[in-house]
Amino acid sequence: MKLNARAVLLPPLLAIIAALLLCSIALMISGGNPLEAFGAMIAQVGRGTTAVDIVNTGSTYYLAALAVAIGFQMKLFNIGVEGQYKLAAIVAMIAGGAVALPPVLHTLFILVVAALVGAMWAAIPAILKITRGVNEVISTIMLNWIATGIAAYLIQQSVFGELRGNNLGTPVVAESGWVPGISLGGAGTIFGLVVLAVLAGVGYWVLMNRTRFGFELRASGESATAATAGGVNAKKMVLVAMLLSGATAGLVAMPELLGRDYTYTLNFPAAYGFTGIAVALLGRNHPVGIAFGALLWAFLDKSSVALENVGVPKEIVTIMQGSIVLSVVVAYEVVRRITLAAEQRKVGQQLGTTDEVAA
Amino acid sequence: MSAVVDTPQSPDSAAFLAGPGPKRKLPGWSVGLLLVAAAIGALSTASYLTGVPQLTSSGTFQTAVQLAMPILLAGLGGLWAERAGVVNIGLEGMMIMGTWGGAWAGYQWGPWAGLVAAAVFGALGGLLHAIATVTFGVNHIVSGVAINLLGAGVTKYLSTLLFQPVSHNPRESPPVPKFDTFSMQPLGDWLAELENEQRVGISDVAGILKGLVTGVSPLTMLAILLVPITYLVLWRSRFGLRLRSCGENPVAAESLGVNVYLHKYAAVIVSGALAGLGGAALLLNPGQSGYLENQTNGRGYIGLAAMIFGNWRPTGLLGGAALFGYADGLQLRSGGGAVLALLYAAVLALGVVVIWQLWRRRWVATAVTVSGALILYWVYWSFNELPSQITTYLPHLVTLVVLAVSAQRLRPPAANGVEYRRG
Amino acid sequence: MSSSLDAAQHSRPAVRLTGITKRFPGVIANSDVHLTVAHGEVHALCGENGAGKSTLMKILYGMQQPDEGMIEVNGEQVHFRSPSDAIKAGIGMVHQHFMLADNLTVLENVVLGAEALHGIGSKARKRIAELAKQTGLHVSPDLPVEHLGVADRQRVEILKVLYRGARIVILDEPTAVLVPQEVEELFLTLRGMREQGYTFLFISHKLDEVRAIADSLTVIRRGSTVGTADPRTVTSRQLGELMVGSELPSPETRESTVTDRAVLTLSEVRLCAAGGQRPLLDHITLTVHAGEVLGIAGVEGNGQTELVEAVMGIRKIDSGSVTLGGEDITKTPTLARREAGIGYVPEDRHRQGLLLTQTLWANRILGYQTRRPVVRGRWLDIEGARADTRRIVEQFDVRTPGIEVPAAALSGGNQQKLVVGRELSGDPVLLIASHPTRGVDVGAQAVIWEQIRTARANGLAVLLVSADLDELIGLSDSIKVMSRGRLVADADPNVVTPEDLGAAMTGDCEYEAGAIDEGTEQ
Amino acid sequence: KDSGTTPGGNAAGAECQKATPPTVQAGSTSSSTTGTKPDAKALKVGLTYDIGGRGDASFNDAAAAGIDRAIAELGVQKSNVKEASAAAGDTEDVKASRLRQLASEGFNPVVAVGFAYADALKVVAAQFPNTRFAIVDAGVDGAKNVTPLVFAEEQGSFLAGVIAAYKSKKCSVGFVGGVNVPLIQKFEAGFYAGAKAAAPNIKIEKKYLTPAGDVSGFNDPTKGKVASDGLIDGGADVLYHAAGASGKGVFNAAKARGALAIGVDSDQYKQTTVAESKDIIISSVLKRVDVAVYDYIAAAAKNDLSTLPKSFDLSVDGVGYATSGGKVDDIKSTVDAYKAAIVSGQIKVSDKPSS
Ligand SMILES: Nc1ncnc2c1ncn2[C@@H]1O[C@H](COP(=O)(O)OP(=O)(O)OP(=O)(O)O)[C@@H](O)[C@H]1O
Ligand SMILES: Nc1ncnc2c1ncn2[C@@H]1O[C@H](COP(=O)(O)OP(=O)(O)OP(=O)(O)O)[C@@H](O)[C@H]1O
Ligand SMILES: [Mg+2]
Ligand SMILES: [Mg+2]
Repeated sequence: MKLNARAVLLPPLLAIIAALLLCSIALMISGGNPLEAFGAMIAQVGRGTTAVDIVNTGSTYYLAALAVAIGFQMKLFNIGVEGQYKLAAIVAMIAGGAVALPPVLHTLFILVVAALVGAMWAAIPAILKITRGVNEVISTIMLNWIATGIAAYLIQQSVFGELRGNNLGTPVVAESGWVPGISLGGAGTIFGLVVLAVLAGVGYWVLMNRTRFGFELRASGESATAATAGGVNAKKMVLVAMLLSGATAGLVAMPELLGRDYTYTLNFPAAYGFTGIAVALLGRNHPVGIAFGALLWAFLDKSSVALENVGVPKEIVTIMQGSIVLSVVVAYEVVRRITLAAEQRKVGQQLGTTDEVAA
Repeated sequence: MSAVVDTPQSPDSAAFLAGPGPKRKLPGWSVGLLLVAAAIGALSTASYLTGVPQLTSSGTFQTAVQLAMPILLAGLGGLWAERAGVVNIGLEGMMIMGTWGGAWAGYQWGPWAGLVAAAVFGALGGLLHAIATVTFGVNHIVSGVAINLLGAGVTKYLSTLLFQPVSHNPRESPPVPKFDTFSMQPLGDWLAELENEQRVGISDVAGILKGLVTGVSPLTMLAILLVPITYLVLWRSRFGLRLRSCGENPVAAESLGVNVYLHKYAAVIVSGALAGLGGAALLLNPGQSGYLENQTNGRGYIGLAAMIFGNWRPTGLLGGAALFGYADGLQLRSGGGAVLALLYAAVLALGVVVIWQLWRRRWVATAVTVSGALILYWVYWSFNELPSQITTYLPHLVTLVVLAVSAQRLRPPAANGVEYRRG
Repeated sequence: MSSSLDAAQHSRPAVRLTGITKRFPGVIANSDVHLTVAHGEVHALCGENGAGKSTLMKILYGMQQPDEGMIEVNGEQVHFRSPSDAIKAGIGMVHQHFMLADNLTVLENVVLGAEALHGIGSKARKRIAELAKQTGLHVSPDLPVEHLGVADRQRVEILKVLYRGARIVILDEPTAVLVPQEVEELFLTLRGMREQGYTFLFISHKLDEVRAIADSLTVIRRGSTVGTADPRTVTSRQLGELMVGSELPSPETRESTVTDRAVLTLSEVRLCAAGGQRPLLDHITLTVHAGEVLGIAGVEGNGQTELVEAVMGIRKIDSGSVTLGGEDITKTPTLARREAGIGYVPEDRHRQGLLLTQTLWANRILGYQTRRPVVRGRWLDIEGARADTRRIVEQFDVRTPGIEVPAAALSGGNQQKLVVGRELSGDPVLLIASHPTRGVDVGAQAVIWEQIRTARANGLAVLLVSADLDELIGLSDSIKVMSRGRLVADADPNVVTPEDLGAAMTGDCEYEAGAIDEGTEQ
Repeated sequence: KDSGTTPGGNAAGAECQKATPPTVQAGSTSSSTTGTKPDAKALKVGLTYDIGGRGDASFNDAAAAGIDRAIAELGVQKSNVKEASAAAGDTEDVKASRLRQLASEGFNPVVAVGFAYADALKVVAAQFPNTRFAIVDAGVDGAKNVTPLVFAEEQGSFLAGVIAAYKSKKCSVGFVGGVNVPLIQKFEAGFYAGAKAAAPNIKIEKKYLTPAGDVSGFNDPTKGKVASDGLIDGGADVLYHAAGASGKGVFNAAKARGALAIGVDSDQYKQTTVAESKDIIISSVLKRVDVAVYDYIAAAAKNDLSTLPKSFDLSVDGVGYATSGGKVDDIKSTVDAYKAAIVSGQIKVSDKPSS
């Protein structure tokens, strides 16, 4: 209903405070000093490349979370972002390493391949769901593992991989495929494709809120039966939503691959997909909310170095992430209930029911 | 009478349905037994024809049991929660809590204490999930994701605090005493003899049975017992009826005086306890090691998948877990050759399906099945060994294929995942 | 329970509510309500949609807590914290909307929460069998409820109440989904039980029903009690005026506007259950002309749902053809059919008509997402949608605090008005209306009927499915009776009576006598 | 109830026909640390571990032992040493931050433990050209200030192969790799070559728990046990593992089925977390990360990195085998003969598996 600043901003604030309290307790049990720890976390942002790293990693999380959110909008639970981005990353880097193209074209080619592969991998659970009714949760869980297997197969030296030291990687993409970053000198370099994440966010918002497609998607998510009666082809929506989600997932790894690594190696980190789920939920599927969620998550991730520096076990970061997710949603609920009660009281007074209401 | 309606497609169309209900079908358990028999038949035939005894060896089945237990227990956990209408994607986190608690108590007071502690620690995770989802109406998936994070974080943290001083390793517990195993003797020996005689069919069945009756730990027995217990409690008791009603239509349940919150709490806490036991099944059986960071390795998710696979029913879940355990055990123990033999078994099984489909005059389905079988046979014929990268994920592939092939009549609890507020 | 009632208690009212007030965000559902129900009577509660009847009953049943006020049962003040408290006090409730778990069996639904009485095994089964006879339920207790038709579901609901030994029974619109014969059977049961000393609170929008069954009557308007009446002497008109403060409408069609221009033609349509060979629709041939209202009568579950969904393209038919204005639309998807000018008022507004958590204007877009004024090309035209929603709210008298509220915040009747308003937007050539006034109060009914009549006069063709036979007879230009997926008889609305129609629907006519099973419909 | 162990395997085999051991006279191995000890009082040493950190009773602990020894023997001030460690799922920039943090605080040299740091180091080393870096298990192309500390795992594993061949009663041995990556393949290659060299007819089976990219293979004792059971059922009675923590499962399987096992990285016979399997751990292949770290710090103190070996191999005791428990005392001379042959170059050990 009405966009109420209090209802939007209060919950996350409460949640962060609650999470801080929880972690303080944990810290004090182990004999740490919470103030020092939190101080170190804040202070790190200004140091070295941390701020830039937060933005860079945040952009990756953002894309992953958008991919998840697209599915969520129609109650499709795409756990498979994990497998989709991994497979897309390796195939795109193999393809990108194998072709010679002029600069911008080369990059575009890689991005398109990545999106296509992500979409194709997401199409499997979509098609299984449409034609065979296979629950997408189970199929995407299975496909994540299978994607790992395929990636492992592709990266073998005898297939597409190259051995560099003790590490295997795809051939390095020629410079024409790279995306130049925005260098901030000693503060690091922001990946050029952070722009892609921003564009994806804007696109997501426009798509969901301003287009017929977004309307149909949300309608199917809210009530499949009502959507069908309204002429929405539910099966098509499942397919399209999954394809879009998969395509977005396919781009997840691109900012860092085209902005820094230029090759997919065994060191490529896993679990962006799962982080994406948490961030999407944290941001309540709203593009701006997700952006905050992604940056917060990245910030917490980076804190491990700073925390270690002051002798605090970095596991506290994971605890903090878990408690923030939980406290945010609990806080939203609590604020919602308070607002509701307040509204009820107000109505009581307005409509002039005799006595004042006992709160 | 049958001139009118037999199996009503939509609820309304049954308005004038009277007398006999929908056409009598075989009871579920007998269908299950038939399927199991068919699978064993296909496996032993394939084992004979391809000369790969591992398909039906007792070792493979013993391994299958071992690998299936954590998944089964986690799945049972999922079943309890979802039957009460609470989606539990936090099984993984609860399982991790269970491994930690089990190791912590087991190390100090022995395996039984470990078992209890694993359940208690898992239940704590469940309690948190219940508080979040039931009391605060938090989206079940959000809460589950948070619990997975918390489970991982808290156990790491606690390990650094409590295990490191003893094990000198923040990621591991000190060795944990294990359960003893039991075997049904002399049945086990007799079966072993039979298996070693390498007689077609008989030896296969003997191998399978031997794998199931030897080297069984109390934890395994408990896990298997929990399947019928779950069935009896959820489907044959008053508590179970109330619990399931909360997953089907909580408003109706509440309107009949069922305390929905209470039952949901109970279900989710039991769910956590079961997931915790699943964690214990990773450390208290003989030959297993103590607590190890990340040792659950996604088994909670697989448990969830097995539960969906099993159509939210204990026996189906058992089937899903067994299938997964079997395929995983086979590929881990025997590698690519055995996997190819399994393909051969699948071709045989599809052959039976084709005959059945022809008999039912389902031409299109027959064509699809035949082409599937042909593809599998082609793979079997043209590869000497499948890439190990792929065979490692055989269990996942098998699960996916079985799901896609078997007709989907999944029936989740109607109010599963739906937030419920009183009043 | 009954044994504990002594004579002294009988002299006190069975239920007395004093000063009940209940607020919801944005609305006061009950405001200082007073209600007294004597022992052994059928006490009717009347009031327009959203008057607060259901809320009051939910408070009496412990499902909701009053903000203020006092509840007395059998002369003793009680505080119900949950339905189980109310059940203990001997109160049972049949809800306006079914409160059944589809996936559970009849037995399970009945014994749920009352397992302490006879367990969940054979004793319970025996007890249910006894009670089932009383309510006329003839299905196996082991059948999942999802396989039951609405009438049987209603019986199961009553069975639930009886099983618990309730002496005070709340029936919230129990007849909304029943045909006259079924209503008559229900009333027979109620009267019998009244003789045995049961007390009933009865809610219905059908005033002649109220007069037929009730011993006394209380009217609620806008959350407050406005008075009581003697149902034996009060006329429907007076009652209606009490309720809404205006005159009662009737669904009478004035003059025929039927043209000879065929709008919808179905020929030999056949549709089978998924995976089965048995037809849900068979040999369906009909034509609806411009300016004509074609009514379909039938006991629920005889294929009306399928017929409507087949015309809408929600279900694929197996053979036959559907033409709209001369164009074959047999294979056309739902959206294209809507674009070709079909409006659709579905039978279940919550399931098929509305996006409950979305705003009214978002609901205006549903089904029209390819047409002006709510979209421009592939883009939503939110201002256009808002403006047109305001028009509907005004034109159809939708009582709402605004168009930015979620559809769920509207009372059922107002939701229905919104849906009808939307489906009459954009100049449809054909309106498929399934139970367009189900659960809608008399005032709203009048609005909806009037709008349908106006559109008809402008050449709209209407395919009307309704269980309300007065409505069907009053609105239709011709009526077809549907049974077991076939059109079995025609009726002339100018001469047919609801009783005749009811008889035809339940298969007492000559058609295929052999195929109709005696035991089928009781 | 089951009691005791059941005899392993069902394939009845016999002891292998052994090849004649090479006859190079075992010359004394040389360690680069011989000579005068430099004074490292002023040295500020930064060290960042791989996942697990200090206390993992393995790889990281070995590095820690190296730094501890440097403190004890070279006079490095404890207050001048700073340690950090990686967490699972660290992104590249977090790894880089960790290194950068150490370098910017003036630590020099900075040692990165584990090849996971290779890419991050490439970035950071360029930013701190005056800081000396070392990285265990990897090299960084084109960075002059990065010293690779790499090991000849295949040489140590070769000796494990010899030991296994001699200890096998059925002429059948097995290898369990945690994750199928090039580094672990080096262990497999050496083991295979060693076993074949000692007993040309020997049957060698291998099993990797997970493929590259799925690191859970290093962390899943249950899988380790199942895979080992499979190998034992296939006749193997000596198992060698390079499977990290999954190795526990290998030991458990070996113990339960009466087979023998060879540990990896550190002397696992002495490791508390696998103490219950002690009696079947006949040896361990040592990867002396401690030696490498210590040598590197010493060289850095001397300001002369050129004395460091290109690869820490048998000749510098960078790799070796453990004899704790005395289970290989009877064949020690044979094993040492093979070792000498490798050191002398008479036997060349490939670091790539043949198949
Ligand atoms: N849970 C609720 N939350 C918010 N508002 C509610 C709730 N329940 C009822 N209302 C509102 O209270 C008012 C009274 O509703 P109630 O259901 O009691 O009406 P009713 O008399 O039963 O109407 P009908 O004839 O449509 O059944 C309506 O405006 C309705 O929207
Ligand atoms: N949580 C809620 N928030 C807002 N409105 C609600 C809520 N719950 C129920 N309502 C509205 O309150 C009304 C009362 O609910 P109830 O279940 O009694 O339906 P009803 O109005 O009696 O139904 P109908 O009139 O359609 O037969 C409904 O119109 C419903 O839309
Ligand atoms: Mg209402
Ligand atoms: Mg009502």
